[in-house]
Amino acid sequence: MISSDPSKRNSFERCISDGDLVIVYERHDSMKAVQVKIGSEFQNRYGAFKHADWIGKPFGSKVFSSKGGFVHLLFPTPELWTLSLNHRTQILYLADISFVISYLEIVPGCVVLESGTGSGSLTTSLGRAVAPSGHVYTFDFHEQRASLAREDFDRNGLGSLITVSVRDIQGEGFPDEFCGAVDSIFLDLPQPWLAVPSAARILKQDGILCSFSPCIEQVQRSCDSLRQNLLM
Amino acid sequence: MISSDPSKRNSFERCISDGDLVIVYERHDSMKAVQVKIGSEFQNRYGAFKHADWIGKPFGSKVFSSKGGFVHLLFPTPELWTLSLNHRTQILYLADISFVISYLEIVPGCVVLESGTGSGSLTTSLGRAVAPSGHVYTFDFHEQRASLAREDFDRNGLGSLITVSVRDIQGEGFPDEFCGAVDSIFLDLPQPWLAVPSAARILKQDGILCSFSPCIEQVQRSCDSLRQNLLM
Amino acid sequence: MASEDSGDGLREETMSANRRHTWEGCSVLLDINDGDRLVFAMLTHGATLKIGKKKFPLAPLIGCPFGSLFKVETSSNGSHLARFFPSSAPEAATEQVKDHCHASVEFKDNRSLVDNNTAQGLSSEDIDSMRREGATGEEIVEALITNSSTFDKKTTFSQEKYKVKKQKKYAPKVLLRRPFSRSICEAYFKKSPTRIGSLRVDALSLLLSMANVGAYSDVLVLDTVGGLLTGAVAERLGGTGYVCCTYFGSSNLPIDIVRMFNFSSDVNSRIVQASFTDLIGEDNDEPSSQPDNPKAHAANTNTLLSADSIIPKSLVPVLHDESLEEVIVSNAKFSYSKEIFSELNPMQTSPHAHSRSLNEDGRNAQPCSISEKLIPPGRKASTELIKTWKRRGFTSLIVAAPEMEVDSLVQKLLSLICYSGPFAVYHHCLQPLAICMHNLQTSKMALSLQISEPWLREYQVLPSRTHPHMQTSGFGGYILSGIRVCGGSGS
Amino acid sequence: MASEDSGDGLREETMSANRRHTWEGCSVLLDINDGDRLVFAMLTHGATLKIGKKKFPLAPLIGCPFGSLFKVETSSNGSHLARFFPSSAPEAATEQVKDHCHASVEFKDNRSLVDNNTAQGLSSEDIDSMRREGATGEEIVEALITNSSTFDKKTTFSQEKYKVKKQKKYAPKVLLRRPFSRSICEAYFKKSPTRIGSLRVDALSLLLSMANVGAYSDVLVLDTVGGLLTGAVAERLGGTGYVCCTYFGSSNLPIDIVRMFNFSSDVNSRIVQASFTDLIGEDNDEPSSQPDNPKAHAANTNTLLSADSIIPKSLVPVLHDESLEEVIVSNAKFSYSKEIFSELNPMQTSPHAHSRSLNEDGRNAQPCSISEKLIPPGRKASTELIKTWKRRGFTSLIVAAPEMEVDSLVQKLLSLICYSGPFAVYHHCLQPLAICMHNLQTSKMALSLQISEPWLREYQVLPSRTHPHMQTSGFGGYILSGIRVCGGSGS
Repeated sequence: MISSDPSKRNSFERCISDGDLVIVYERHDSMKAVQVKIGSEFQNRYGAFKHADWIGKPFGSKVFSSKGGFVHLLFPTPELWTLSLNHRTQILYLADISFVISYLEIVPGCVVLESGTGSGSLTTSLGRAVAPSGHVYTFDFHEQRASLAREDFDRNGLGSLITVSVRDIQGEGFPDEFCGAVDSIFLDLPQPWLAVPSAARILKQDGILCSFSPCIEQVQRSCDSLRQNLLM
Repeated sequence: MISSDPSKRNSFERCISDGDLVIVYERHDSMKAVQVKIGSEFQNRYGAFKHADWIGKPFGSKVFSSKGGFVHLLFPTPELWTLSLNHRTQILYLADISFVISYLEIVPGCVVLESGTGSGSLTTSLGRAVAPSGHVYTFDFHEQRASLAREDFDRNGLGSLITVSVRDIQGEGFPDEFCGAVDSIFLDLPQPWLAVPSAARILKQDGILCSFSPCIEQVQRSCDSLRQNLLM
Repeated sequence: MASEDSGDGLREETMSANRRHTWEGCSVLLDINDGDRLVFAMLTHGATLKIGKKKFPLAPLIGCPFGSLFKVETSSNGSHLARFFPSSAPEAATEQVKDHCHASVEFKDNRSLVDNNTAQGLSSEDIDSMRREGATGEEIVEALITNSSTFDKKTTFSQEKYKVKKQKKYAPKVLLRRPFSRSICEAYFKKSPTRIGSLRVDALSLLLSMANVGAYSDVLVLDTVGGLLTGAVAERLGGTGYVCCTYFGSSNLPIDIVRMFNFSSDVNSRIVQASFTDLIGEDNDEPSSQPDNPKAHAANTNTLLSADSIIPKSLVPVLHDESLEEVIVSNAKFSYSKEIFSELNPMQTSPHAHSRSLNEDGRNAQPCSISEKLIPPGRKASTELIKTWKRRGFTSLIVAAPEMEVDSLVQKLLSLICYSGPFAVYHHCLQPLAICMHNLQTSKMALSLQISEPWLREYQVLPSRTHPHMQTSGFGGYILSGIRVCGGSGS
Repeated sequence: MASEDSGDGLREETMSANRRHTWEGCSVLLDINDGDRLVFAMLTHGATLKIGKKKFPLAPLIGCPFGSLFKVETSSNGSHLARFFPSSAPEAATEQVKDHCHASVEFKDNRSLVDNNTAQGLSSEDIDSMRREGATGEEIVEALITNSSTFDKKTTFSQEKYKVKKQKKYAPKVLLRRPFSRSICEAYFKKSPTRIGSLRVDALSLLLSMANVGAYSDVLVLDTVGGLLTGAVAERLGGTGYVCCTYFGSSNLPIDIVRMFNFSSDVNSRIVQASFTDLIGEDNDEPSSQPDNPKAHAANTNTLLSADSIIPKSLVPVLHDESLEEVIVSNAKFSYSKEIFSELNPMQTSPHAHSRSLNEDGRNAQPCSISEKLIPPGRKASTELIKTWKRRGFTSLIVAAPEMEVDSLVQKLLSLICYSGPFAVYHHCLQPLAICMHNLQTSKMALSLQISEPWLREYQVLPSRTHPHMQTSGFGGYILSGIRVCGGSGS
């Protein structure tokens, strides 16, 4: 998704090649992330599409199935990736994701922590924001979810920017090795206030914490905890 | 403001006469309620206006001062009355007032209780809604405020529809004599939950309670209390 | 049959306009599973309500107080709706509230939950057989919880969610609501917003306040929102004053929704219709000779219905609302038809046609006490009334015609409003209101001009689970309000 | 002077783009009394900040970490700003929170308060004499409370309100904030929204996400929001890729706001300007010969400033913002002028004028280490770069030009974006975006087309005093987003 190699980035000159990740766009509410592999076929209600037919075409091309149905092949972005996910947890909406990135004041080079990982939708956007020299460390206590997310980041090319760990941040806090090295922290936990003391300890001076909660009571309690822990 | 006598109601045939309450409209954000009295003068930055000049003119007329300045003379409504008030307490906005009247499902003939009275702005709208055969009983613990409100209702012609009493509803609850006779109750109190048990006792079957609070914590606590007291 | 009781109730109703119990033939709003489904219904003995795949007679709801709750009860005769009284602590979470200050600290979480579909031990066959054996909905929900291998591992929050979901399916609740401008507006807004021009309850409330609607008002309305505005105004008039629905051209506007309000004859008789031409006309004697005769009209209403029907007729057509009506009237003798539906709007036909049907007065001998008495809403305004309004002016004006060119309309209608009379105009778009406002400003017909954008955000307030509703409509339209004054190019 | 430290910091800055301490000449955002007033300032030794009727030098802020708090301290030399560290429980109410679950139950109320103006025993003369005797702001606030006859009778809530009000007046706080796209956007939105086309921070954030802005992107922007969009994109690029500000006609668009960001030369050099004609032109050699030479440009920047100034020049003009700049630069040798301000936009003059000034390279011998190094943002894109973009296309497009005809513009600009490149267009009105969307749909140039309405509601969250902010703007404009695809009439 993100690369410093100009020949890998999307452009008029860049064509789909073997091994590329493409977003197969069926409709605005229906798309799939697919790894191009000569010899493979993509099947949907519009028919069967040979991957081989895709190679050499620019991203953004309309391609046809044996039955004459069509899809568009798009260059992957965090936004399209999120839309193509099978959601393992409730995900943040694009408006929330973009807002969080702005509020966390993330720029390339930042070190960012996140818990939980969830379906990795926000993580992907965090990865884009810290690239090329920063890093995202994301934690989830759910073993299966963490390993699925890890596989996803390897697939979408963000593996080198994101480290997924299994850890109960509410119970254990963030690892001490991050102390004073973290620019921004994002919490999406049922009891975020439990993670606040640890977050306060490891954030850099003027570092930023954002917490996302569906209910006002969680926000109230988190604010209490932030007032007690985060002010200098 | 409200009258069953057609000759008193506003119409093309109705003219301003001695003793009428008029709203002197200077600008959209500046108006005064004035009792017309032959021999009196109204003074403002636009000059001096003789009340005598107003008599015999229809409501909605533009009248001039000795200096050539002008104002409009309007027929009083609860909305204009509210805009003309010197606010003794924070008042509800028109959007909130109209919403409250709808939610309380008030129709002519209803018996409605209110606490506190505040500056009487909502009370005036409640009076309009219950007229001609209903009644509003409003309570405030603040002696001075209650008597100022009482004077106001006498001035704006709603005195016969509204009874103002001094009573600490949070501490004492509503008077027991209202038991089972009340269609709707409106609370604008710092701790509305203290008044809920009494409100639940005196409301008719399927009667309605609305409580207005600026802060979410007050709403949360009121809801807890309503769930415990108001469900059959 | 509770017809005697109903008869008494109706008389009482005429007084207080605020009845507390349902009666036979009464219009009600049914709220199924806390707002999941909203249904307008008429409480007749033949009427049924479909929940899931089953139909339940509505007869048990007759005579009950508004605000009553009903659930499905199973007896030897099959299942039926029965009233129940919730305990005063309806949520398991209530005790929790007392224990914890804030969101409860919990040591259970869902880290050990693995997604698969083997968690429920009870099959749909098991549930069916429980039902056959007469198990209540609550018992089935309990059994589902007991047989769920993952329930104990869920957080309290998730357990609650699971339970509510199953309760809705296996132990549905029906809340009997009083049809009132507020609940009627909310129900339409939720289910069929286009029928009411997306007029949200807060916007409707603002219109009523801004136009100073109260007892003894003579309110002129232009209502293309199906009668919702007309009904809401009539509700505030309480049998005094008048609401006059005007229209341009030859046919009046439908006001079917007025029938949902359960208005008494006193209130209905205060709802009249008049074309704009009639309202401004010099000395136009076109209106029919005796439009203010309630008897004549009530009879007319019945005339167009099949004479052999045994249920009160004048209320029936109300229910023929394509979008909201979900109640099945199983009485085979009665059949809905487009013709009957059009009868809802007696004035949609020409004044002549109307006069003609008036001549049929008395042909219907149907002796139902309720329908006999009830004057329908929306009769044509009498020449007398129109003359009075020409002389005195209307006290205020409300326009809710989002699909019409408001600018020219408002200036025309405003000439019928007395000086110092307030007005309010609802529209979907800001632009036409801004133009209208500008023109009123330059013509000096009005002052205190203002455009408001109604705004509403609802919250769920539950212990530790308070949040704004996700689906609150952000769109509330716009309202232009002002006060007519003397002088100006319009007077 | 912390200039050595600043010099080091700058080098470090070039790396991390995320500096934590201020330096001399640094741009900062000052938040006075919790958002009551927001001021952009440049930290020079001569700069002062006016609070109330007094001016305070800003020198004490140099070298402090962002996020520091300052208050007025009185010493024998008069009063000055001094850093302070709030206790971790800044609100008296915090203890209360521990005692009570919900809103605190209180037995005090204001029933006995009578409105008059005799409640305060302290006269303004008394306060002035306390000040002369060197009392701190807190001491004055305490004295006011002690001498208030009604304070004890007030509710805790009212006491709190009274105290906050007096603190703001007598013991003001200044928070030193890092200028960042978020804080810059918020400050402008609050104080001078028209300068940034009322682009709210949530809308700006959405634009960046929807256009997939990240390292190595080549983003085409049409920015009539003063450079806020350009700066926000450059911030995300972190010295990689390019943001190309395009314009129609002969003069480029002002991007003054970019100067507020404290960008390093690395980041500034990635912000370039190019006319649309140049971007589509066949083989246009018009661009100046060496626009990519940072040295030349830096020198140019200084050339236009008065040579005898002793403060870093290249940053000064930033502060000449009519609406937000409130800092008084007391250095008499330096004078603001319209000429200097226009220098903020070196590209506003024609390419020829620009080339001419380039020839003056080196004339300025000003030895300030910071300004010497700093490349200004917004140089003209080189022929080389333009050729690359013609060949490869831009990776995405963002348009924030609320006062322009977007429909035709977007289709033109989209032809410069590579296939599968995303785009986002901000506008005040729905209508032009709907037309644009329709035309893109029929031309088949784009898919995944969507119009969004950004929505933001802020809350105050304080113990027992949580509520939505009353003055949240309901207006966030609209965003049209989509993805360019192959084929269609535009390619």
